Amino acid sequence: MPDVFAAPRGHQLRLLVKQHPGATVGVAFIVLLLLASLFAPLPYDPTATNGSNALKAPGAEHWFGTDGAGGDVFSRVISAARIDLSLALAGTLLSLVVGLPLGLVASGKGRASDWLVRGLDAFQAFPLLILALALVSLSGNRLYMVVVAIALINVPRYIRLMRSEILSLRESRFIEAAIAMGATPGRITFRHLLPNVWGIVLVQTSLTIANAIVVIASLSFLGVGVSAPTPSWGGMIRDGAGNMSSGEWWIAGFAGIAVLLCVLAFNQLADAIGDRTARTYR
Amino acid sequence: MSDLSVAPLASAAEDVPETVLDVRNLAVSIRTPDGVVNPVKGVDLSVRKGEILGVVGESGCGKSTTIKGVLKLLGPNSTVTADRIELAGHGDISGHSVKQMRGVRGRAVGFVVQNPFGSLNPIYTIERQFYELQKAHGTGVSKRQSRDIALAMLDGVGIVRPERVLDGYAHQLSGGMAQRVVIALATTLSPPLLFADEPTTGLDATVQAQILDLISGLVRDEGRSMLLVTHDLGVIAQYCQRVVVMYGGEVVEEGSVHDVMVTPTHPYTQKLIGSVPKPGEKLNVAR
Amino acid sequence: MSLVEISDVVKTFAARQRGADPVQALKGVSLSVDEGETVAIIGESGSGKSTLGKAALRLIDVDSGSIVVDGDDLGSLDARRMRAKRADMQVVFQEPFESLNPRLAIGSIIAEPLQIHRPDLGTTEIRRQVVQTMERVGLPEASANRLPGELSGGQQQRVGIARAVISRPKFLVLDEPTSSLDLSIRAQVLALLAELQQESRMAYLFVSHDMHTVEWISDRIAVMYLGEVVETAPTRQLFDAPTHAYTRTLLSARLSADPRDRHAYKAFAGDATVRQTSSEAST
Amino acid sequence: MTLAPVKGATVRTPRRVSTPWRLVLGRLGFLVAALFGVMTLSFLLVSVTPGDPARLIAGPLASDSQVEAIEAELGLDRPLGERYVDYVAGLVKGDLGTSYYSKQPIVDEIASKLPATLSLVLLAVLLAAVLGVVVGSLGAYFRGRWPDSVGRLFTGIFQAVPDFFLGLILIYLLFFVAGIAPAPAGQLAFSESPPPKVTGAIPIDALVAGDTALFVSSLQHLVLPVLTLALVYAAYFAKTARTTVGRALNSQQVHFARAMGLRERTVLRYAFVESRTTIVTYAGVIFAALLGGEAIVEKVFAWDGIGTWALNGILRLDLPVVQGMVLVAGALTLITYTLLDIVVGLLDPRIKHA
Amino acid sequence: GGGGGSSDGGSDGVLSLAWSSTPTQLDPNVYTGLSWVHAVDGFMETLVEYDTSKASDDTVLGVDAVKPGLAESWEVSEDGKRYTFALRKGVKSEYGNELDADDVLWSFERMYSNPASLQAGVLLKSANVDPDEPVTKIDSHTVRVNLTAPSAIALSVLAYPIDGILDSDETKKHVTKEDPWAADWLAKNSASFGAYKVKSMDPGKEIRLEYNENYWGEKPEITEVIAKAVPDASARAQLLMSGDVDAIAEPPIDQLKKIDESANAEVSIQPDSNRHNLSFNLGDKALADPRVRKAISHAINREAIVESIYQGYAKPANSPQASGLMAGQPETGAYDPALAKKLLAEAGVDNGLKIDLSFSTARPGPYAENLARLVQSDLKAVGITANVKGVPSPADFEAAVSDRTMQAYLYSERPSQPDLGFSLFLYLHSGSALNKVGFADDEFDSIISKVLVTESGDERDAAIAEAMDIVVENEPIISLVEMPDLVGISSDLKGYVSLPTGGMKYDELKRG
Ligand SMILES: Nc1ncnc2c1ncn2[C@@H]1O[C@H](COP(=O)(O)OP(=O)(O)OP(=O)(O)O)[C@@H](O)[C@H]1O
Ligand SMILES: Nc1ncnc2c1ncn2[C@@H]1O[C@H](COP(=O)(O)OP(=O)(O)OP(=O)(O)O)[C@@H](O)[C@H]1O
Ligand SMILES: [Mg+2]
Ligand SMILES: [Mg+2]
Repeated sequence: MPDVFAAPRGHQLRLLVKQHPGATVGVAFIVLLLLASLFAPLPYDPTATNGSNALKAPGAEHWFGTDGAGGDVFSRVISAARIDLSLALAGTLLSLVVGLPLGLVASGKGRASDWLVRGLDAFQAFPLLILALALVSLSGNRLYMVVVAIALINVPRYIRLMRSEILSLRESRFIEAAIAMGATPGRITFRHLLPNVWGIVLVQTSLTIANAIVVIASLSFLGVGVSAPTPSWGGMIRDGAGNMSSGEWWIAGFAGIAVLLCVLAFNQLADAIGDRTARTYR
Repeated sequence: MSDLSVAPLASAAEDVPETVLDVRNLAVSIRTPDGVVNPVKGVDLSVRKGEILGVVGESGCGKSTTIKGVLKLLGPNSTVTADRIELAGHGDISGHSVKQMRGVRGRAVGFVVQNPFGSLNPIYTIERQFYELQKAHGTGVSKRQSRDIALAMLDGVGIVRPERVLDGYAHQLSGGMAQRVVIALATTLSPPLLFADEPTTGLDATVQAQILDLISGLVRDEGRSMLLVTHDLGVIAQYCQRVVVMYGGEVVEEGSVHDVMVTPTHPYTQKLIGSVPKPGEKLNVAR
Repeated sequence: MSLVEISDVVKTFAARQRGADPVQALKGVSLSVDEGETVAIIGESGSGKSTLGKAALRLIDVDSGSIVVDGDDLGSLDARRMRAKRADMQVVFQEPFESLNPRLAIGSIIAEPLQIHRPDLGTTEIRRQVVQTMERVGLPEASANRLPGELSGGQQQRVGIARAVISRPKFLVLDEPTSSLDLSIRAQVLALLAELQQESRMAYLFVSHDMHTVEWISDRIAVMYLGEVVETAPTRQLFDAPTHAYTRTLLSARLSADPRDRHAYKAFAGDATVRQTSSEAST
Repeated sequence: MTLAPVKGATVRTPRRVSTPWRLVLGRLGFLVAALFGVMTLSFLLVSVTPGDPARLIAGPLASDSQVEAIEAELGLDRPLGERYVDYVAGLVKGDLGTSYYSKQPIVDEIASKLPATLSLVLLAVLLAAVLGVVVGSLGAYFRGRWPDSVGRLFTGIFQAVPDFFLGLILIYLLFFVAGIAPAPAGQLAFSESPPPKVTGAIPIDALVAGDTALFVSSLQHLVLPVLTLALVYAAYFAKTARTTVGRALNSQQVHFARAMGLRERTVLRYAFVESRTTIVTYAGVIFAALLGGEAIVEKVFAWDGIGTWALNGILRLDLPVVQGMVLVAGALTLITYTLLDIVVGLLDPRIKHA
Repeated sequence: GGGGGSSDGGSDGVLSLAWSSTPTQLDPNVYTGLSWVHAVDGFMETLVEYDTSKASDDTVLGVDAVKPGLAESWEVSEDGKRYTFALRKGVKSEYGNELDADDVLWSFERMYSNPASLQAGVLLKSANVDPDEPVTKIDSHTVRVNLTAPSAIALSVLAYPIDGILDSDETKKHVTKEDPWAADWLAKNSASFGAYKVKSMDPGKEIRLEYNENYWGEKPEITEVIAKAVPDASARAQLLMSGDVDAIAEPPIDQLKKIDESANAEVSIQPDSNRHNLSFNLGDKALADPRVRKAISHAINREAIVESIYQGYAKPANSPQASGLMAGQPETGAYDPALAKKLLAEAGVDNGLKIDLSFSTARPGPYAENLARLVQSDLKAVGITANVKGVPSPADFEAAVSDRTMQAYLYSERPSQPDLGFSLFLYLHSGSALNKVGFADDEFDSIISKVLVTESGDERDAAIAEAMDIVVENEPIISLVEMPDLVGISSDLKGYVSLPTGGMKYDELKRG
């Protein structure tokens, strides 16, 4: 239903930028990285190799040095963003698409939702990384399974989050007021409950992306999921892990820093959104 | 009050000046993420010996901040300035360090706030909280003695079976009892001055009256003074001798309760007093 | 027959804590409210005042007893008819901010009852009525596009009232609508409620702690004690000649805001764990 | 013990109230049900995954009939339901099957690998909790000032760094560059042999055997992996501690304690005891998450625990190992949660003295 | 205690080794990977053994480089089908039981008890040993091994550790009804007549050998061997360089220089038959045409690969078979992108051939990923798009190799017998279980079948040359790199010679 009156929104974004410079820088970094990985002309072909130019230290010619096959680490780190970030985003999207409706169901009253949550408790007792690894590797290392694995890890989190949030919202006065007005359950859900969980869902989504980046890196570190020659940060860390011992730190180093920065950016964003949500609406 | 309680200021009792607390030009500024706020802008007030000074004003006008400012209880993101804060027996405490303030708090000034449950540590027994207080002020009182003192204090605030309260925890108390425990704690070291920040808000009317009777008794019977923050004009009218009216971080009117409430001079005070509903009268509603 | 007839209502809550006894919040309460009448409910905390208010609106289901509003027994209505019926009965809560959806603009909040019950009205008409109601309760039109968090407590409570009255209900439950407001604002809101009632002859069930307020606004007062109505009387009569002991205690605990009539406090021997601090105790 | 009905105050007591025994029994009941769920899921995980374990066991030179024979031996040719019943029956007898790869009983393998993981995880959580709580509490205490800013900077970074990457960096810095840490190759130096097995945890067994040199060496080998995990998870603790201790420091009881002239030390302690249940809960949750969650770190340090074991199991398609791991981690997690509920209940008088 | 300079726990008689893995069991009948062969090699005594004194710098020890082991001497019949061995007298096992013909008989019987065992299925089979009566007892100390046809590799097969002789008297004590061949006991215990016996073993973690006091030969300097599993290659290198271990297997290729430069250790480089290949599923249409394969072969710059990934420690593979097996083979796969393009054009796939190229870091090794990337780049230059895929699970990878589900993949192969005929048979004969590429050429098959039943000599060499021509024409497997036997070894350890078995003669090592 269209709102008869609506509050202006642009203001919120401006405050976010102003009061959370960390998050702003983080988002700018992610956007730049994504754009660069998709469109920017990289100094070298990220999949190219050059046998006679292996393991060169960072310098003017190769800003981040070269790896064991003579590939340009800078180009590879940048271009790895493409697959790593898009998998993370796809996994997060799938988690949302599955998790939100289930979360809504789980926050209903009654036994069914109770049991769903109990089942989740048991499920969350599983070693999730091991499960994701088993899922991807036993299914023949398909990339879409990485997305599924991320969803598998995160859907329960969304469900629990939605449930706890909605259950406490249901106790709140304005829901009671809506019932007293004669609002239908559908109206209560979509007009009163859901809009009030978006903030926290957004926070969780940012955290989920951060977590997904780490999960993807962990999987590729173990050689599962994204595989060479497609550059991926986890794969580069694995590739460079051995070289670290002989002093060639830059292969794993820069890839690891890329992961760190992305995760940091999304964590910051989550903090900022959480802070704004709390300040505006609570 | 019990004889067991420690009265460290007894020797100074003879030359207690007429004014127990004298605050001049107190101002507080607080840095927040949204900018600096100045909830208190130059407040003057004084509490005389043996009186209850009421402080009224609408929500957010700086009542709590004023008394926290006097005791330097505001967080590190705040700045408190004052020309002078004279506390009887301690001189000007406006320049006191946190460490010096520790000696003042609890010993020279007792403090009671609105939410008694929130004021008590939920994890420790009540007895332990009495003992921690003794320890903090280095009174050299043993655990046993502390318990005896606490028993006497609880008895003094009208608690029937104080042993059971002492061995229990805060959540096992009713609101009225919890507030009594807090008052007992606040007066254990016999501070000559009590700050009470809305000590009865949220309590039932009957309980509220009991608590007010209790604290006014503590002032009357033991020669204490009290600064009582409230937004209930009934409380002011019934229990206070003098009243300070605050508005927007400033004192707008001060005087005896009778003067201020019967013949208010400041427009805000007039509006405040006019807004108490009186049956049969049309409400004095200023939009 | 009064507009609202509450008879023999019993409500027991399962204990909130495992192992504790269930709470009998209402032990057979009967009460009626007439058109244009304000009936106040007073009593100490936990005596069941709010529960009664909610039961009267069927916001909670009762164990037994009946609630008849304008000829309809609420207990016999199915969910759909109950929702339709809610156009006639509304509520204003104590906590103004918590009663408003923090994500909706003030205008939308106020428009909601109309959107629910009068979908036939077009957006323009709804908008017109919202603006009109806002003006009536003293809210600037410009605040229609603002969020609840941007208003003061008094304004928030006006929003709550505007929302409650826009669908022109016949019966309004006011659960301590002013106790979280500052004194001066409280007076304004009370005056507003009185005016609105005069205009549309609504029936008010007014839950309150505050004797001054009750004394001023209500026609009749019901005193609740431990889930029961122990005394019901017209306001003046109750204040002048309380019959029940608990009522007397309540009255004696009332503090006059006039320093000229200071009087001694009379304790009520209800709280056995606390020794009486004042001489005179009555039962 | 009831002193008075909770009445006469708008401030109500906290909601979570229950007697300890009720709590314990309730949680144990749930534990049993959840364990059953974990068991079933782990069975399904292995039973429905594609792949031909019999061929894997038989080896590359085996004929089809030999593969079939092995299939029959494993009972893989029988219906799912029957196999499930067998599986559960086996579990009840403590039989989790046999590894395809090592041919060892899964129970034995777990028994030999679990102590290594447990000692690693326990120490890491302990260190993380201490570090994190100190940093977080300082941050909360000095909110907005430099200790807070510095703390938050490190918290942010360590929370964002993948643990295995941190492990590599620490190896690079502390082992290869500085040379102060021992080689990241297991729990003891190459030339050392584990002490006679008592608990299975090498440091403890070394102490039991009275071999101090071995004890010291085992501790030295624990340093890097423990530090890796501890730094990362200390960040989580710090964040939680900053919030909860911060909230406690802002609570009225702390203001009151200050107003009563209590020492800052005491005031901090008051704030801390109020937040300790949250922190203990958090420690339990992290401990549970690390069982299996630290597999990659184990791999980085060639730590012979259940994490590495499970990783290798997966890559070798050694399904009984995967199953065993899931079961053990699941069970341990559930047990941890149960213990946690009980401990928290006992730590908090609001729950204990209902 | 290690060698080197660092803290030395035990005496110098202790040899410490870091392997990438250690066996999970020791029964010679149960194939469990290479570390198992190496471990068994440590304690199992064979009838004949390789003679390290015949080692050379460029070729591996050949099939004829054998010397007496448990057999003091042997005779070969005229028709080359009967090998009569005179067993050494007074040889005692670690349990004190004396070696006799019954031990030999029982050992062989045991090998054939499992027709899928490596011995029965591959080794003895390719040496034409008669499965119906492999060994005949002549007297208590004389046995005859029966062949169905002459074989050039009969002796080298008998020198292979898992074909060694068990102490049947002791082993039989551990036989049970369910376990008629004492497999359970042999999984953790040794029962042979070698210089060492198993002291202890922790499956997958470590194995310890110690000197067998009853050993018939000279007492070796090394009296105890400890091999532990250190899966991480750089960790192994680190242990070696710090002097904690005496030798490491599979040293990390990118750290070989470092090892050589270190004070304590060096890299031993000796000839070997190990090759890193680009293998195909020849059943695949696109790759069925030999011209395409040749084109691929010419497209790859092996020199660059060797220089970058292998840091010059390996050699480009420019011959159809391992050069260590035979010198002077025809040259193949010279780097010539132009020729490659031409060949592709001839084959009609000049506009865009796409192949899937899989790899596993378990085989050939961690550098497989970079190897795949280099190959991909090279192929791209001639217009072939290689879609590189990593297979994380080694088990999955091996299964895919066996099932021929991968179009092209990187692989490594090392024949267990140092013989060209054997190698050709093993990897390319359509009847061989290890012909994983699926090469099937009738002419080749018939030549190799003949080679297998021909004794060493000119006739055999001529047949092999003929077969090699077919291989050159077809290039069924594209070899990229010839790996020497690389072992990181403590500088003070002398006497290491690479064996065709892949193992090490600990009893010949000396410190100094
Ligand atoms: N720590 C703080 N940070 C930001 N603003 C603060 C802080 N403490 C107080 N304020 C602001 O200072 C003003 C005065 O607050 P204070 O609590 O003293 O009011 P009060 O008169 O006690 O009100 P009430 O009757 O509601 O208790 C308010 O506007 C409040 O928002
Ligand atoms: N949902 C519920 N579940 C369990 N018990 C409840 C519930 N709601 C109310 N109660 C109990 O019912 C009793 C009456 O509560 P009610 O809220 O009606 O009191 P009240 O008179 O409105 O008190 P107050 O003045 O504090 O608002 C109390 O003991 C309360 O604890
Ligand atoms: Mg205040
Ligand atoms: Mg109520």
